Order: sequence, then C-alpha cells, then structure tokens
Amino acid sequence: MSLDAFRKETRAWLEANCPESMRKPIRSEADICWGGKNWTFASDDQKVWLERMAEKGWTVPTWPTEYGGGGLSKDEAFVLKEEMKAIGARSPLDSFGIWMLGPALLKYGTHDQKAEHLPPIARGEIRWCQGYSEPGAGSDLVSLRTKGELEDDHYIVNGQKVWTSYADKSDWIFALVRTEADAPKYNGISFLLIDMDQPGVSTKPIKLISGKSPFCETFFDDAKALTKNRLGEAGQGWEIAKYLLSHERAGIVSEAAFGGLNPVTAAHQSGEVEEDGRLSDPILRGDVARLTIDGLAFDATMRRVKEEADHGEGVGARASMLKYIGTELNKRRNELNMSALGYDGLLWEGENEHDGDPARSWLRSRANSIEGGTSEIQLNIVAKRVLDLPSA
Amino acid sequence: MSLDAFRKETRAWLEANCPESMRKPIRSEADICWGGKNWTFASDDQKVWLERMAEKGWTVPTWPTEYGGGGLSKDEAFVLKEEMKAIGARSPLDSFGIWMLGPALLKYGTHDQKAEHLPPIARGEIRWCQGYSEPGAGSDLVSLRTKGELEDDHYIVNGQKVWTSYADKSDWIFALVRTEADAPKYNGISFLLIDMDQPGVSTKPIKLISGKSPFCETFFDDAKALTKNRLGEAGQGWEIAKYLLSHERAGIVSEAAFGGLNPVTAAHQSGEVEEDGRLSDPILRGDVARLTIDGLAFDATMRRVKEEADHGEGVGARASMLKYIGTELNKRRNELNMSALGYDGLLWEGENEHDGDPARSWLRSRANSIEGGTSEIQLNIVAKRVLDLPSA
Amino acid sequence: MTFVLNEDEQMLRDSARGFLSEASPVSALRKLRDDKDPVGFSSELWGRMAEMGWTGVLVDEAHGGVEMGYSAAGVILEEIGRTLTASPYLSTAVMGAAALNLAGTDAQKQAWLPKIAAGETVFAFALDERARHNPERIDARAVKDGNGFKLNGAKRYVVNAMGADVLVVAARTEDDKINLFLVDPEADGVERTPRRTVDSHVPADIKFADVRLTGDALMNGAEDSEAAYRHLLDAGRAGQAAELFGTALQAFDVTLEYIKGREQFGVSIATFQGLQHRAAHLYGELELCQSLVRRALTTLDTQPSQAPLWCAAAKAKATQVARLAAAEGIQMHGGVGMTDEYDIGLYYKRAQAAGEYLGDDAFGAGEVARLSGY
Amino acid sequence: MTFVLNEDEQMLRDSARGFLSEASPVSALRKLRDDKDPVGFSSELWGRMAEMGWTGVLVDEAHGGVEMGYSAAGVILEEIGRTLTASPYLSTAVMGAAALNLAGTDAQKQAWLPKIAAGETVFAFALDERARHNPERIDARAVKDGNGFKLNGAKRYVVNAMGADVLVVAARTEDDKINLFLVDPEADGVERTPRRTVDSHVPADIKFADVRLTGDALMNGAEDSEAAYRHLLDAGRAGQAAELFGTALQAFDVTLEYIKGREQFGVSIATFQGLQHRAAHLYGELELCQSLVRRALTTLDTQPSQAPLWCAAAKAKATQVARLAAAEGIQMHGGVGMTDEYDIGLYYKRAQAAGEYLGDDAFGAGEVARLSGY
Repeated sequence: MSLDAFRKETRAWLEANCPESMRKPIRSEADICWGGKNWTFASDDQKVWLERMAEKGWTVPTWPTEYGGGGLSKDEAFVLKEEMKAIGARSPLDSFGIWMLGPALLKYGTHDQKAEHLPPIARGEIRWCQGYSEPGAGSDLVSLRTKGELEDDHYIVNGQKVWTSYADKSDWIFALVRTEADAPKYNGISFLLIDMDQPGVSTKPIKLISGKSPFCETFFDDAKALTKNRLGEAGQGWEIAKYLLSHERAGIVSEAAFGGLNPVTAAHQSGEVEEDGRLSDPILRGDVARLTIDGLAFDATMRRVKEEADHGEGVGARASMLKYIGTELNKRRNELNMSALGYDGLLWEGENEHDGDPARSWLRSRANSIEGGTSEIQLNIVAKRVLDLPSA
Repeated sequence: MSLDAFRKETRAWLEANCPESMRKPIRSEADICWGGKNWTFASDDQKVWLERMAEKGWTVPTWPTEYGGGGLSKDEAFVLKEEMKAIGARSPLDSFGIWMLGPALLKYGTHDQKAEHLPPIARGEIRWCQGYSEPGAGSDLVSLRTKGELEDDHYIVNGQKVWTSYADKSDWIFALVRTEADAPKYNGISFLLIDMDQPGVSTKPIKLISGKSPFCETFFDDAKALTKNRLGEAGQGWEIAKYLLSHERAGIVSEAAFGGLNPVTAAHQSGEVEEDGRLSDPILRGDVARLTIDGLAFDATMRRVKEEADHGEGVGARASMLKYIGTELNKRRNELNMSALGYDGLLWEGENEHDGDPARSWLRSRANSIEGGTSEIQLNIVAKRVLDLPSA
Repeated sequence: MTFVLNEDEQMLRDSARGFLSEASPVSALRKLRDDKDPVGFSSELWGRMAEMGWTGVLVDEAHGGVEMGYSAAGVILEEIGRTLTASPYLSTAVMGAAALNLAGTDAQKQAWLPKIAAGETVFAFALDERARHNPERIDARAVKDGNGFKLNGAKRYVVNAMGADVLVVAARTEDDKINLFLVDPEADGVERTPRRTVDSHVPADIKFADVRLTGDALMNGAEDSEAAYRHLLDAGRAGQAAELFGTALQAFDVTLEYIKGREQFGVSIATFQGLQHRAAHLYGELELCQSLVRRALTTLDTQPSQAPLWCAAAKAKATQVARLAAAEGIQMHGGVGMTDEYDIGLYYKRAQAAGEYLGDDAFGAGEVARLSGY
Repeated sequence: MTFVLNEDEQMLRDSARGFLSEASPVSALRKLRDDKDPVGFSSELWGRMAEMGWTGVLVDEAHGGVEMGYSAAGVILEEIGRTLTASPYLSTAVMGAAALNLAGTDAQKQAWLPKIAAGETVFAFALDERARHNPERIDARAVKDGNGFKLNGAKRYVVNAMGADVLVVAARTEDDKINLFLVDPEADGVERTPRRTVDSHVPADIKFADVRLTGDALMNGAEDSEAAYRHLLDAGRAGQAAELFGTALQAFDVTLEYIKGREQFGVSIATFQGLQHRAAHLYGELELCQSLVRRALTTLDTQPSQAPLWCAAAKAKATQVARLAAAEGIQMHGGVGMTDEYDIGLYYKRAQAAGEYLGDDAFGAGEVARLSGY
C-alpha cells in the first residue's frame, strides 16, 4: 500500500477510534499509561485506547506482527506518529519494556523468548524495570557484585540493585548478574529476565533531594531466574547492556532539551521584567541571552543530527556529545530559572499543588549529568571514539 | 639601630643621593637598568644611581655585605622599599642574577662561588640569563637532552636551550645540563654556570605572535664549563631548578596581576561609554563587572597570603594556585580589554609608537599560563600537594 | 589585621566549630525539617549561642555586649554555614544589632541591645517587596497618624519572621525617604504567611494593613536614614557571604573526602585528572572567596565608607562559589549525591537560598559596576 | 535541506578545499603580511576565485551568476576561514551582491552584478562609525544637493577598502532614514587611511568631506531602505560566522594533530584526561556552532523573515567558539604555540578580528535578547 493510502487509512482509523479525552495534552504523570499487572487505568478511555491500539499492534508499530507489533515500515511508523500528533492523540502505552527490553529482545532473543515476552509488553500486560547499577558501582558496571549461581534449570540470584526506576510497580526486571565467577570482569556478566512476583525479590523506594522519586533499591535474596530467561549467551550481558545504554541516553537528552520552564517565562511569572518586557536585572539578562543562543544551537543540532541520520549518517558516539551538551544545558536553564524566579523559586511546600515545582525540577536536573553515564564518561567517550585520542 | 632610626637615615640618604630623573615613573623598557658588560646607560643619572646604590649594597639589600649586599634585615629591607616608593625612586638594577641565580647561589653555592659571582651581580657588571627549557621539552625538564661530558677540570657542553630571555644580551648563563648519562632521569642533571663569551655558545632571537620578544634560542657547540662553576653536587640540578621555579612563579604572578590597561579605561579610550560613564554594551558590562570582582578577590588574596606569611604561615604549594589564578585572570582582563577597545584594539602597526600595544599585551598574556609551569601543571601541583589527591 | 584572625577570633572559631558540630550538626536541620517545625529554628540552641557570648559581638559593653566586631561575627557565621545551622544569628545578632547601632535612638538601643546580647529576643527584617532583592523598589509607606504612623505595604521573604519578637520594616515616609520601623509582629493588621523554602527554613511573606505605630517605632537615630538603611544592607551582605563561604568550604571538604574513598573501574576516582583539575580550580575559587569575605568584614570594622564595594563583591563571589562548590559536590558524588540520605544536596539547597538573600551574584556584579562608576 | 549539504554544495566544498589548500595556504597570508602588501589581499587569487565560479553564487543567471544561495556562499567562506585566506569574497560576492539584490535599482544591478560575478570589481562597506559595531549609531549624512547628494561623515574599519572599486556607504538622508550609497573611493573628499590590523588585514578608516554624489548613487531599489540595510547586516553576519566556523575547525584540527604527537614526561599529552575533557567539550561547542551557522545560512535562503535571530545567534556563537578554539589551541601547543613559527597564533588573531566585525558575542547576545522580546 502506498504511503498516502496508508496515511488516509490511518487518519480515518484514528479519527474513529481515539477517544476525545485521549486527545488532550498530558497534564500530569497520572495521565501516562504504563500498564502492568497492577495497573489501574486513570479512565475507561485510557483502557479503551490502549486495547484498540494494542489490537492493531500500534503500541509498538515497528515490531513484527507475530510478536504483537504493527509490522510497519520506518516510513509508515513515521506517518502514524505524524497523524497521531495531528489530532493530539496521547501515546497509548509507555514502558521500559517498549523502549529498552523490546529492542534488546528483538536483537538478542530467541524465537521462544520473543514469543513469550514481547506480546505482553505490546499489550501493556507486563511492566518491566531495569536492574543495572549497584551501590558503590555507579556507571562502573564491571564491578557488579550481584551474582547468580547455576542450579539445574535456573540461577539462584543474590545481591542488590539501585536506581531501578518504578521497581515497586513492576512485574519483571531485566538485570545484569555475574554468573561466571571465574571469567574476566567484562565476560562474567549475564543478562537475566527475572519475575519479581516471588519471595526472593523485594524493593524499597529512594528519596531524592528533589523529593519523591520513581527510583528504588531492589534486593535479591535467593531469587530464582530460569536459564531459559537468560537473554543472549552466558557472559554476553555487558554487550547487551551497552547496546541498551545508547537507547537510554537518547531518552534523557530529549527529556533534558525540550519543554519546561525557561528563564524569560520565569521572570514574567515573578514580575522581574520592565514594562517593555526587558528583564529587570541587566546582568541576568546577559546570562539568559547566552543560554538562549546555546539553546537555539542545541535545538538546531538535534535537528541536524536527525537530518544527517535520515541521510544515512549514523549518530554513533556523537550520542555522547549530545547527552553531555543537552544535560549540561538543562542544568544551566534550571539554574537561571531559579535566578529569574528569585525568592519565588525557593518555595518548597505551599497551598497549591504545583508550589515548589520549579525547585524540584531544578534539583532533579542535577541528576541529568549523572544518570545514563555521567558527563565525565560522555567526555571520555567523545575523546576516545570521536576524537580518537589515545588512552592513558 | 632601631627601625625608626634606620628609616630616618635611609630617607635622608635617598633624598641626598637619588637623582631627580631617577624619581620619575618608568616610561618604557629602556628606563630599566639591566646592567652587564655591554650595557649602555640610558643616562648619566642611571649610571650614578646604580653606582651609589651598589656601593651601599642596596641593589641587593638582604644579601650579606661580604658578597656585595646590604646585609639588611627583612624589616630594614622593607623600610628601604617603602622609602624608595615614597619618593618614587626607580629600582637601580633589575636582573635574573638578582632574582634567580642569587638566591640559588646563596642557598647552594660554596664560599668561593659566592665570592666570585655575587658581587658582579650586585654591581650590575655581569648579566645572567636562564637556560632550562629545550625544544620539545616544555615544562618537562626531566627529558633534557643538552649534555655535558666531564674532561679533567671542565665539562664539554653540547645541545640547545630555548626560551632563554635576553640571552643575546647576557654575559653568563645558568643552565641545566645532563652530566650523569647513566643516572636515573631526575638525578642526571647538573646546574652549570657557563661563560657565554666563548666560540662554543651562540644565540638566536625568537619571534612571538605578539611580535619581538626577549626570548632566544641558545646553542652549545663544544662549549666549556669549568667544574668549579657547577652549583651544588653533580646531579643536584633538578632540586636547585625546582627551588628557583618557585621564585619565577612569584614574578610572573605579580606581573600578571597588577598594573596595565583595564576594560573600563579601555572603553573610555574607545568611546564605548555613555554620558553617565556606563559601558555602552550592557552585556560586556556584565562580563567586566565579574572580572572586577575576581580582580578585587585576587588582589585581596595576594595581600592575605603576604599577611599570613608575615605571621609565619608559608605559601608553599599555594604559590601554584596564585600563579594559576593570576595568569588566567590576566588573560581574561586582556580579552575584555580587546572587546572594550573594539576595532581600535585590532590596530597592529600605525603612526604612533604605542599603536598596537593593547593587542601585543593581549597576545603576550597568552604566554602567562604556559611560562613558569603551565596552568595544567599548577593544577596538578595543587591537586596533589594542597588537596592531597592521589596520583594515578 | 585585615585577613588573619587575631587570637580572640581564633579561639572563637575553635569554640564555635566545636560547639556547633556537637550542638547542631546537619542532622539538626533535618530534624527541624522532618518535624515541620513552625518556626524553622531551635530557640533552645539560640539560648545556648547567647550563653557562648556570640549574640553580643556587635553590642558595646555599655549595653551588655562584648563588641568584637564584624570580623568576629563572620567567624561565627562561617561555622554556622559549615553545619547548615538554622538560627536567627544573622537577622538578630548581626543585622539587628547593626540596625540599632546605625539608626536606633538611645531609647531603642537601651530597650533592645541588651536583649540581643542576652539572646532574649529575635529580630526579623521586612525589606524586599519584589521576587529578586532590590533595595530601591520600596513601596511600603508609613504616613503620619497623630503622634505615630500608619503602616501599609507587603513584604517578601522575611527570614525568621515566624519566630520573631520584632520586625524591622523598611518603609517610605512622607518625604519619600526610606526609613526603618520597629514593629510588633502581633500588632493588628500584621499578617504573616509562612513559606517553607527549599533549604528547610521558614521565611514569611508579610502584609501590613493600616498598622498603627507609635512615634517611637521610627528608628531615627541616624543623620541620614537612607544611608543607614544601605549600610545595614552592606552588613547583611557581608554576614550572609561569610555564612555562604562556610557552606562552600564544607561542601568542598565533604566532597574531597568522598572522592578519595570512591573507586570506579577498580581505581580511586580521585586519581582522575579531570576531577583533580576541577577540584584544584574550585580550591582557587574558595581562596578568592575567603579573601573577599574577610576583606568585607574587616572593612566594615575599620573603613565603613569603603564597605559598599567590598560587601557587594563578597556577596556576589560567595554566592557563585557556594553554588559551584555544592553543584560540583553533587556531580562528584554521582548518584548518591542525588539522594536525600547524603548531606551534599542540603548544601546545594542552602547555597541557592542564602545566595538569593540580599542579592545574588548578578545583583552584586551590577552593584560593583555601579559603585565603580561604569 | 536545512543542515545537510546538497550534492552541488558538497562538490563545491571539496573543490574549494582542494583549491584553497593549494592556491592560498596559510603561508600566503604570511607573505602578504611580510611584504606589507598595501591592499591586504591578492587580486590574482581573486581572479582565480572568479574562474571557479565562486563570485556568482549570489548573482542570478540573468546577471551572469549561478545563484546557488547563501548556503553555498557559506561553504566557500568556511574553507576561506580554514586557510585564513585574505580576499574580498565576503565584502564583494556576499555583501556586495546582497546589497544590490536587496536595495539596488535595476540600473545598479545591471552595472555591478555582472562585474561581481566576473570578479572584475571589489566592494567595500563603510558602515560602522564607533569602535564597536553599532548599526543604529550612524551620523554620516547625505543631504540633497541639486540632483545629487553631498556626503559627510567618518567611517571605521572598512574592510578591503584599500583595494576597493566601490564603497557602499551607510548614511542618513534628510528624512533621517539610513540609506546605502555607492561611492567611488577616488572621488574628491574621500580620504582613506589604511590600518594594519592584528590579523594582517588592511581595513581603512575613511573620512567623507562634502563628497558630491550623483542621484543614482543612492540605492533606492528597496521599499524600506532601513529594512534592506538591516537584512544586509544579517547576511554579513551569517557569512562572517561561516568563515569563523572554518577558522575554529582548523584551529581545533591542527591542535588535535599536535597534541597527538607531543610527549611530556615520556607520555603523549593527548592521554591526559584534563586535556581530553577540554578537547571533547570544545568538539561539542564546534558542533553547536556548525548547526547555528548552517541554520542561519539556509534561513537567509528560505525564510529571510526569520534571519535576524539566527544570524545574530550564529555570529555570537561563532565568535565565542573560534576565540575559544584558538586560545585552547595555543595553550595546548604550549610554548611553541606562542611562536610566530606555528600557525595557531594566526588563527587566534583572525578569530579576534573577524569576531569583532559586525558585532562580537556580547553584541550578538544583546540582539538575541532584543529580538526575543526581553
């Protein structure tokens, strides 16, 4: 079918099937559908919208139909995206299963593994979380200590993971586990899919400086993981993890770069502008102007990289450059937001639900340059892989 | 004698002996007296002033009298400085012999070496230059290749030095030479005093991006250096050099920190100010204001360190911190001078003698963070010696 | 001495460091926060500070103080900044005493200085009316009303207001000049709205609606009331800068400790040159900050006419350095630096709030330019 | 396409890079400098640029050009920046053509566009009157005088003036509006004073004293002469930014080459993490710069109404990045970077001069704020 025909058809179908309330902009976290066994839908429309889209496989448009996907080509998927955007249709389903485990399963999974795990992700029946980092390990996945001992058809897993987002709400976790005790560091790690619905797995939320957070600690105490749920070969976990990290990076950047409060709006909110709209503090104005320039530059760079990709030029290690710039820029933007808000920005708790949001966003932004590989690690990658500078 | 009595006496003597013209501010390089065999005095007063001060040993007030010094205490020397400042008396003699070789000779020299070399320095009869760096070695004195072979009572020296200031105008050079071929890197270097008035020594000026410079390349081609002119033990050169580098650092900092054009004066010169004196460009104004703050801070820090030293708190490795801050600050000041001067600052050659001075000063300032140990090296020293961070 | 502490000041610093690390470590601030303390500071600690004689450093002996000067006050504030101690020290012992010394009548001094020295009262300053500090934009008005005044206006970010016995209010009189008034927070027409801020302090917004003041509420002991008002702000900036410097120093020390112990890829991250250079640079910034803070404090003591430039510069630099030190601290801590469990985040929050008070680095830079005539 | 070069542009870049590296390597600039060339650029090279067809990229085919647009002009300027080529390309092929396209009468286009396309003329722009670029502060006046005008004024930093056949002068007419005039540099009352600048170029200061102009000297082909004047400045900024980006890129490449080869204490300095992080950061800055430059150029081609913001941003960023890249280059070279023998210093000098022209980073930031309504 031609793209135009596909577009017409898609437009008609969306028009007919996307509930009105699902065409309204996301107002809060609650409006996002994460799915999972314990998911309670925010509304019937949210439920209906998920079911209809899942039926067409359009929760994961490019996945093969046999695994619950839409089997669309890259171009068709782009058209679908455009048409959804056109009517402001919300994403029917978001999850780490879609963003991260899915791609890994498609690349490294066996047919049986795909058949078992992909469809529930596509239908939003199983919610996944990621278990990489460990206390004291940070970005250094090599020194992981969580270990799995092989016992006939399964591994006995013991250890602790940290920074596992939404672990307390998830059904399964994909985790890096050291299974080959005597193998060299990088080759001793396996990528295991672990059912969290068992006594050996427990979670504990982490409180951040910005307040409540989706992050948890996750504990494995003689937890069971069937060998058939090991993705890839034993010891291939490091390779799979690296493949996934790049996906994660992209996510953080787009989150960091776009939307949200900016210092000029902030100054208008706090009344720190003159009649003619000029920022009252001339020196702050200069700082904001330089931020604007870098913001325009970063925005243009994201578009350029995309355009180049469309022309077959891979992003590669430049993703690290984008991650570094985008996150540092977001921190700077939040700092200047706070300066433009002045005393208003310092408010932490007040009468209104959204009191303290700017401060929380400002504090949360500090994590951007740590999560998904610190800025220092990104700079190392750029130096070595892009600039080809020698290692010490 | 009490300090007050000394002050009275000194004031009277200066009043009686400092020629009028020697009380005028230094207008140019030519007004500075460097001395040496080939020195031609800018004026009779310059000659008289040097002779009278040398006679009292006040060209080097704190050196022992037996070596041509004034034998003054630290406090007396300070009084002399104050009294000279009070009448605007110029320094009668400046030289690397006074600033650098002198201190080294006093610390490491034998009586005979002091007796032979210090008095001519004090009287301005012999001009010295420094020979440390070599092409491709930079701050890395360990990989020096200039070598000296022992032959009965002297060394035969072969090799090349670079960045030897005023070598083309100097009579003697104090140089680091590798004399112990088979000793470990740091221990193979000796500190030799070499008479440049011999066929084996030649010099060639270096042209800098800022134009003419006092720097030269100096070549040793079977040059002779008597063993009695080796300062310290064979192989002790590295230790002596380190001792001297700290002196050099102090010099560069004070040069970098004080005096010279500042962006506000520059803006007035180029007419980039409003009627009320405000800088015309509000954003440049902000950059200048932040420079002013750091300038005040650095100035205060130099005074604080001095005050602490007067209270017996050593400067130590913090000299590296001062060198780093002072030189980076001076570069920033020169950059903002250029911005404030705008097109005027770009002038390189014109009718007037001083055309292009701001640009030359701006370009010259780039060397501040390279000479006397690069900023990177200073940061390494601070990290290790002040912050006690471990080496890789 | 301009920069080096004299013996009394050194003893004061040692005892302050010892006392605060024991009486109000960072956990004390956490407790105030978690208990949602209505006032935001501990009166019990305030009393003990008085027992240590800290509250009288800017009060002359005639009024029961020890009159050690701003330099000594800065020593105490630096230690307060190190431990993130929440207290009315700056607003009462420093700004309160300064306001009375600068603009108080003999009667007002008699009434309040001894109480300040004894730690028996808490002052809070109702100055700013806009979101960012701006000492010229004062619309609050005190109009003659019989022998007294009628006060109207709205003030922002009045530090320690919920625990205050006295509010010092900046308002314009009929001649349009800015004057300071002593106001009872319990008086009719005074409405305080507490604001829990990111640093777990509890400043308040305050509305003054037809508040009746007796004639002696006006602080008219100064020849030039506006000059006194500005000098008070200089004193406040120097004091806040000293506290910020302490906060910056401690954030730096804590971070150095952490990276020295932290390993990655099998090696101590403290060996990475990238981190070493940033730490060394930060050390230099702290040295610059210290010099400006000391200079501002001693200038207040010895050449008050020179204070405006140095106090503005010190506040600007301390704001920038404290925020940088804490931000770098979080980054160098990595993930754990983002958790509430570690203290570094609390330093970052405090640096933001204290940095904003009486003007941040941008405001200070503007002042420095203005005072330098450009 | 907004960012990716089309095939023609790619071919153009490859041929430009090949040609310039052979016909005008950095040594060519050194020769002009050491010969104290009175004009500051090589007419012979200018002729060869015309043969390559570069001079007609902004001239339509009707007037003998190839009309490839600003995007293509930027490709050439980037290579000019890489080799520090001194030429009248920006002032003639870009700004000259732009001025005629925007404000020229048919007769003026007829007269000059073909000459520009053929490389038979050199344009120079007499715009600024103050030390820093300021497009509003124009005091030069052209008053009616019979059928013509009488021009008076003093201009600064007129690039390529000593080799120019035509001066385009910005002056106010009786209605106080800024207009552009075509002036013969040899005319009576025109006094050019050459200024050898730090980048070894030879701009001039020019005095216009009662210079008589015929009526057709006025460029009044535009509906709004001031809009045309401002759009011309946007085009100039984008072009200068493209050249600066090339200068920055080459300074960076040369420096990377150098540190990879340089050893200290027995190890390649390129292995030091301190340098690696700065180099990686600089790479990011260059990527940002490239995106803005490309965006500014293609915006001039496709959405001219959006050009002011993007051109101001591109010029500001290119100025900041080129200066940073060259400064870091000198520092990373160490001592030899300070010697005239190495090229990196020439890049630093050019970055300063080209950065100043038509507004530096501070000016550009101010424009961005103004155009963004704050």
